[in-house]
Amino acid sequence: MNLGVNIAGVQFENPVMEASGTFGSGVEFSEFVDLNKLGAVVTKGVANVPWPGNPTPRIAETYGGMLNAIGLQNPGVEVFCKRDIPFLKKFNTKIIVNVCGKTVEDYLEVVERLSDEPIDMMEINISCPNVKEGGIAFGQDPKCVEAITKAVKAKAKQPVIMKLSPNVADITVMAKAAEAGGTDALSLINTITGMKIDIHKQTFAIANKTGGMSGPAVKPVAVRMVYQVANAVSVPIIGMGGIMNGDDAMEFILAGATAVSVGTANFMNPTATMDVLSGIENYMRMHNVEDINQLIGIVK
Amino acid sequence: MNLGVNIAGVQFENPVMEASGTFGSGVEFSEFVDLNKLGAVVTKGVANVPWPGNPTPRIAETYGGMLNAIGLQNPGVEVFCKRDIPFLKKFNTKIIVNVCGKTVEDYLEVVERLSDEPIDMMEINISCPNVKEGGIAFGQDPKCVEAITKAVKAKAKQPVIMKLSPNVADITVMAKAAEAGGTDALSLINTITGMKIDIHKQTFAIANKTGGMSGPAVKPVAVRMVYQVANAVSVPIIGMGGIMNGDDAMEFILAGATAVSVGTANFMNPTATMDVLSGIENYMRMHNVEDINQLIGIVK
Amino acid sequence: MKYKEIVTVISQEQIATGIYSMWIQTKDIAKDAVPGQFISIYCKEGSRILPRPISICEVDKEADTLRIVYRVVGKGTDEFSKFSVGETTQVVGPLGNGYTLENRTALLIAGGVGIPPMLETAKALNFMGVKVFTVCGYRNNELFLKEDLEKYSTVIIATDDGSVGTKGTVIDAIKESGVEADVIYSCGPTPMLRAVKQYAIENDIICQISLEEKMACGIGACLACVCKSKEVDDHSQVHTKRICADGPVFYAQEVEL
Amino acid sequence: MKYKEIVTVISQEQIATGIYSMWIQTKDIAKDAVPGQFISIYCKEGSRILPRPISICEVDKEADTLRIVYRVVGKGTDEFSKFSVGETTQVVGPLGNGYTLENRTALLIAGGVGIPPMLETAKALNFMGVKVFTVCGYRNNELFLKEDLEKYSTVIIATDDGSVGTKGTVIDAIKESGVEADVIYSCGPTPMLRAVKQYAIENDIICQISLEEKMACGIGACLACVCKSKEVDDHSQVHTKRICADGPVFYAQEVEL
Ligand SMILES: Cc1cc2nc3c(=O)[nH]c(=O)nc-3n(C[C@H](O)[C@H](O)[C@H](O)COP(=O)(O)OP(=O)(O)OC[C@H]3O[C@@H](n4cnc5c(N)ncnc54)[C@H](O)[C@@H]3O)c2cc1C
Ligand SMILES: Cc1cc2nc3c(=O)[nH]c(=O)nc-3n(C[C@H](O)[C@H](O)[C@H](O)COP(=O)(O)OP(=O)(O)OC[C@H]3O[C@@H](n4cnc5c(N)ncnc54)[C@H](O)[C@@H]3O)c2cc1C
Ligand SMILES: Cc1cc2nc3c(=O)[nH]c(=O)nc-3n(C[C@H](O)[C@H](O)[C@H](O)COP(=O)(O)O)c2cc1C
Ligand SMILES: Cc1cc2nc3c(=O)[nH]c(=O)nc-3n(C[C@H](O)[C@H](O)[C@H](O)COP(=O)(O)O)c2cc1C
Ligand code: FES
Ligand code: FES
Repeated sequence: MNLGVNIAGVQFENPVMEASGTFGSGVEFSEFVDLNKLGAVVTKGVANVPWPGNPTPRIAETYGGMLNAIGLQNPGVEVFCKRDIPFLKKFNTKIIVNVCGKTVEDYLEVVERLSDEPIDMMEINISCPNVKEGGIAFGQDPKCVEAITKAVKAKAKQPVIMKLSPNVADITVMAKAAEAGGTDALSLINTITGMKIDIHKQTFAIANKTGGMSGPAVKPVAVRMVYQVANAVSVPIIGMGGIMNGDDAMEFILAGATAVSVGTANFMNPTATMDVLSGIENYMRMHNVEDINQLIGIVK
Repeated sequence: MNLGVNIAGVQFENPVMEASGTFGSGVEFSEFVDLNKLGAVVTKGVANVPWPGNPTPRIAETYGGMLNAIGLQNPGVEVFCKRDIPFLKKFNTKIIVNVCGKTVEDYLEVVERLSDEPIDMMEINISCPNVKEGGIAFGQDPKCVEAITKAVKAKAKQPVIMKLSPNVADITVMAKAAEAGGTDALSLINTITGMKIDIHKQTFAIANKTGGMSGPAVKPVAVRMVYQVANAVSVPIIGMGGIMNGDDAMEFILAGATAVSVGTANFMNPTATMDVLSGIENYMRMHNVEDINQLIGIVK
Repeated sequence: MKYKEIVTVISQEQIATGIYSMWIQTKDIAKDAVPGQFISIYCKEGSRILPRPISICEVDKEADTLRIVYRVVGKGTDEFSKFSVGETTQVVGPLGNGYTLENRTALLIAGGVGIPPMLETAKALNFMGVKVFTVCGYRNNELFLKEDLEKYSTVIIATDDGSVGTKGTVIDAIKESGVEADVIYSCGPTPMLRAVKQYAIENDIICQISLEEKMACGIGACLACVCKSKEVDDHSQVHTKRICADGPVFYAQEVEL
Repeated sequence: MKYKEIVTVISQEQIATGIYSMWIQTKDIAKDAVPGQFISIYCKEGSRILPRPISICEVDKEADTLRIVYRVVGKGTDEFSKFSVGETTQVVGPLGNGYTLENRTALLIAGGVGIPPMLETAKALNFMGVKVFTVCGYRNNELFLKEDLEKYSTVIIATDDGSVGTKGTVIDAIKESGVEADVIYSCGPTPMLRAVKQYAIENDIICQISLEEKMACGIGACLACVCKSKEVDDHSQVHTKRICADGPVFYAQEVEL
């Protein structure tokens, strides 16, 4: 059975990754999951300098999902390169570094710093709804998406994945803009902006007021966007949003995703990534499919 | 305890309505709910002529929610006026007629036909994601929103509610456009476009491919949008999206909704509207609030 | 009259591979139920928000209890199969129209989990003094409900694997047995219903069939569960009927399959 | 070492209004647990996706069982309170650092559901031969866990309503009783912890406090549960520490409350 997939020349043992920000840099989850068995580890967003993140409470549970406004707390790219990359290099998995910033210059600084590091791909987060200055502002304007993609591509030595925001009227517009900017792949979806009110305290459940919604509740929106994008551009897609098991992952793959990421489900079950992987294998066995690539995007 | 609220001069006994399309014109649910106890009955969308709707399957369950692509099947405004309005007039509740169309002319034809009928308000659905030609196309472009609002306001004898789509990058832009067009009130949210794939049949779970997502899963998105709109415009808001009980309703009211609609929850529990009403009363008792109007929009 | 009730499970039994029989205690639902109607059963697990429509298999009006027989096909029916005696859950019913029982020789034709509603139908027809034949299509030799049906009718069997009765479809079994009757009452998968409709037309027999579609409200309000009707329907003014409210039972010529 | 296990409920008892005590059978979690650590308990109801962090109240290493004592405050803890003996659910643990037990007179200060972790702490200190005082703040005369604590420590009581012991806060009770010790181990609501920290500074006593915050991963990966730390933290390079991984127990002077 072949589970291997290729994205922009990078060959992954299998299509199962975890979603940025839900898995740290893998250290903590390595007590539960053999990182060698993951297609890739996608790191928490890294900026040019350390970011303190948002005040607490940073998360809230919602019906079938959650809100988060971590605010991209991270130790900065320097510490990241010295501490997290060497840790990840010990495993036989691909390394995708998620990059965040407040200005185009911020992003480029990180991209340059990473360019000679032994990482496999960079995922550019232009879709974080939880920081005021950066992230999502870029991701909601096609001109910005194209410009930042071009700028990143000009500096990056590794293939680039642009990560798209679902908080748009038409996701294909953003996907096409990223493709026009030269991106090698796309990942979607990031979180959907939501709010929860603590009715008894009469205040917001999250200090940041709004947070990004993720988890099984958002899956139908994510599958729809992956399907729309797969039918609008020709670059490969990493699909995510509410994937808990192999069946969920198969929805994304059949809709057109070449690989899938598991995010919030890691909080519901620390071995969720492994359940997704074995679930995909079961599906292939049940449907007598030898090669996962035969299933990508076949539902039209 | 005062539960009465006023929207554009129409005085409602209480702020609890049901959401268009989930309650027919009330006949079927009247076996479970005393319609006299509802603030208003909001009817299923009505067009100028009968619409056949979409092929089946028209719905699919999702995690904590559902997708629907009914496609606005309706018997047309003529039959509606002769059959459904007289039925509703028997009850001591307000009547809000939801209007749909494929072109501006379609909408206006319905609005004119309704103008001398004994109904209290009209809710203009410019946000249905499930019909190709109409609905959502209007709701995603602020110029269209303003223009159609103006056109409807010019013909309508009853106060007008514009119903907004959540499938936009910035809901306040649409809300402001409707306000500029002269709308008397806003209702939000309509459904969020989603997709479900039947992985074993390798096809779409809904014949229409995409459907509108509703139910408890979408509540955080709805609360966020109600909050944003309440802080951007000055017309009253009817809030909806995933309301199942009084606590859910209170989130919307505290965020800025003057009234709330209960949609998908009617399928989970045919007396959901009554649970919402008594839940709001309990909340007011617990927090020693005499007048519901004191709670509207107090979380800032 | 329809009721929303919190019902109590009074027995739960696996009667074939993946097929369960459950008796529930109702307050009024059983009292009002007629053969061919169904109930909406709600999951307790909150991630599943829609009711599951399940046919009424048998009723005990005096005890106000009713029986459902269901196949585990997904997460909802799996949840139901784990309900233990004494557990409670929300049910709405009785729903739909049910069969119009006629005082003439009856031919009940059912396949798979279309068989359960035939039991109460056979019972009621038998009570009316009507001669009843029941043709059941099973996958294999797990003949659930056969003995119950034999109390009220002559049972003819077809199996997919030929292990019992006629190897083939219910129509094959009807032909092989040469059974004849005046009114057909049928329930089962759509391909079977199509064949039954065809058979009824060819033999000019009145034919009532029970349809299935995904449902949300179960009471006719949401227009999720429509089927194509031949005539413009009164309620909708278009060529559709609501299976939950106008059906689930239709005369075969009324609807397109 | 942390484990993900499907654990079995072996007893469930209401020990005060809204407060439950549950013993669970683990495979390895109890074996590895130390006082002050916690476990993540998962709801079975699918609409609630995040684990609930609950302190380890008592451990029986030989039987590999552990006890939790929790207050029903929302839907998750309500679900737990309805688990019956023999029921299973997912648990991850043991999590967090736990208290650093010192060989000097100990003053345990706890309020409300901060009291449960004190039991295993008192037990362990007592086993080490340390003199232990426990000051407990209750709402009223429902003194849950008091008798258990008395096995290992001298218990001093404060109640909000004055029905037992000192009327007022735990600090009032400490002052009234004149109790003195070398190391404080504390757990409870933030206002109480602030007062305890203040008291420790004034009296120059080493003070370990256990903090609370909303958690998602429970293992240090998601950065949901941070608190403000005085020094730039090694892991984050900013002034925050992860309560689930770097805590929940901190020396009072390390963190801002
Ligand atoms: C009027 C009527 C009577 C029925 N009577 C019986 C019966 O007596 N015994 C029996 O075993 N089955 C019966 N069914 C089918 C039964 O409703 C489905 O098997 C059941 O809903 C599946 O639920 P699930 O959660 O296990 O499956 P899932 O596939 O997980 O369900 C997902 C969603 O699809 C719906 N769904 C799935 N299959 C069907 C179906 N075939 N028809 C309608 N909705 C479906 C579910 O209700 C749910 O909303 C009947 C259906 C109808 C419409
Ligand atoms: C390290 C630690 C140890 C704890 N030990 C105990 C204990 O021994 N006994 C006890 O009764 N309680 C304890 N708590 C508090 C307990 O976690 C909450 O009461 C519980 O999570 C509430 O869940 P719920 O679903 O009933 O409430 P809801 O309000 O419905 O929960 C909604 C969400 O908020 C979270 N949440 C709510 N309150 C808290 C809180 N105080 N702290 C952290 N998350 C919260 C829930 O985990 C859930 O994700 C502890 C908390 C922490 C952080
Ligand atoms: C706690 C948390 C932190 C996240 N941090 C990041 C991040 O740093 N960078 C990023 O691109 N996405 C981040 N995300 C978004 C996820 O990577 C993912 O796109 C989203 O959660 C949808 O997937 P899921 O439903 O499986 O979680 C975060 C999500 C969560 C829940
Ligand atoms: C089955 C179904 C049919 C609907 N039909 C209409 C409609 O005709 N007109 C309309 O404006 N909204 C329609 N809606 C949207 C609802 O009125 C409501 O805006 C949405 O479902 C969110 O609320 P909820 O989560 O409480 O259902 C429909 C929703 C559902 C689920
Ligand atoms: S399920 Fe709503 S009309 Fe039939
Ligand atoms: S809960 Fe994830 S870091 Fe603490």
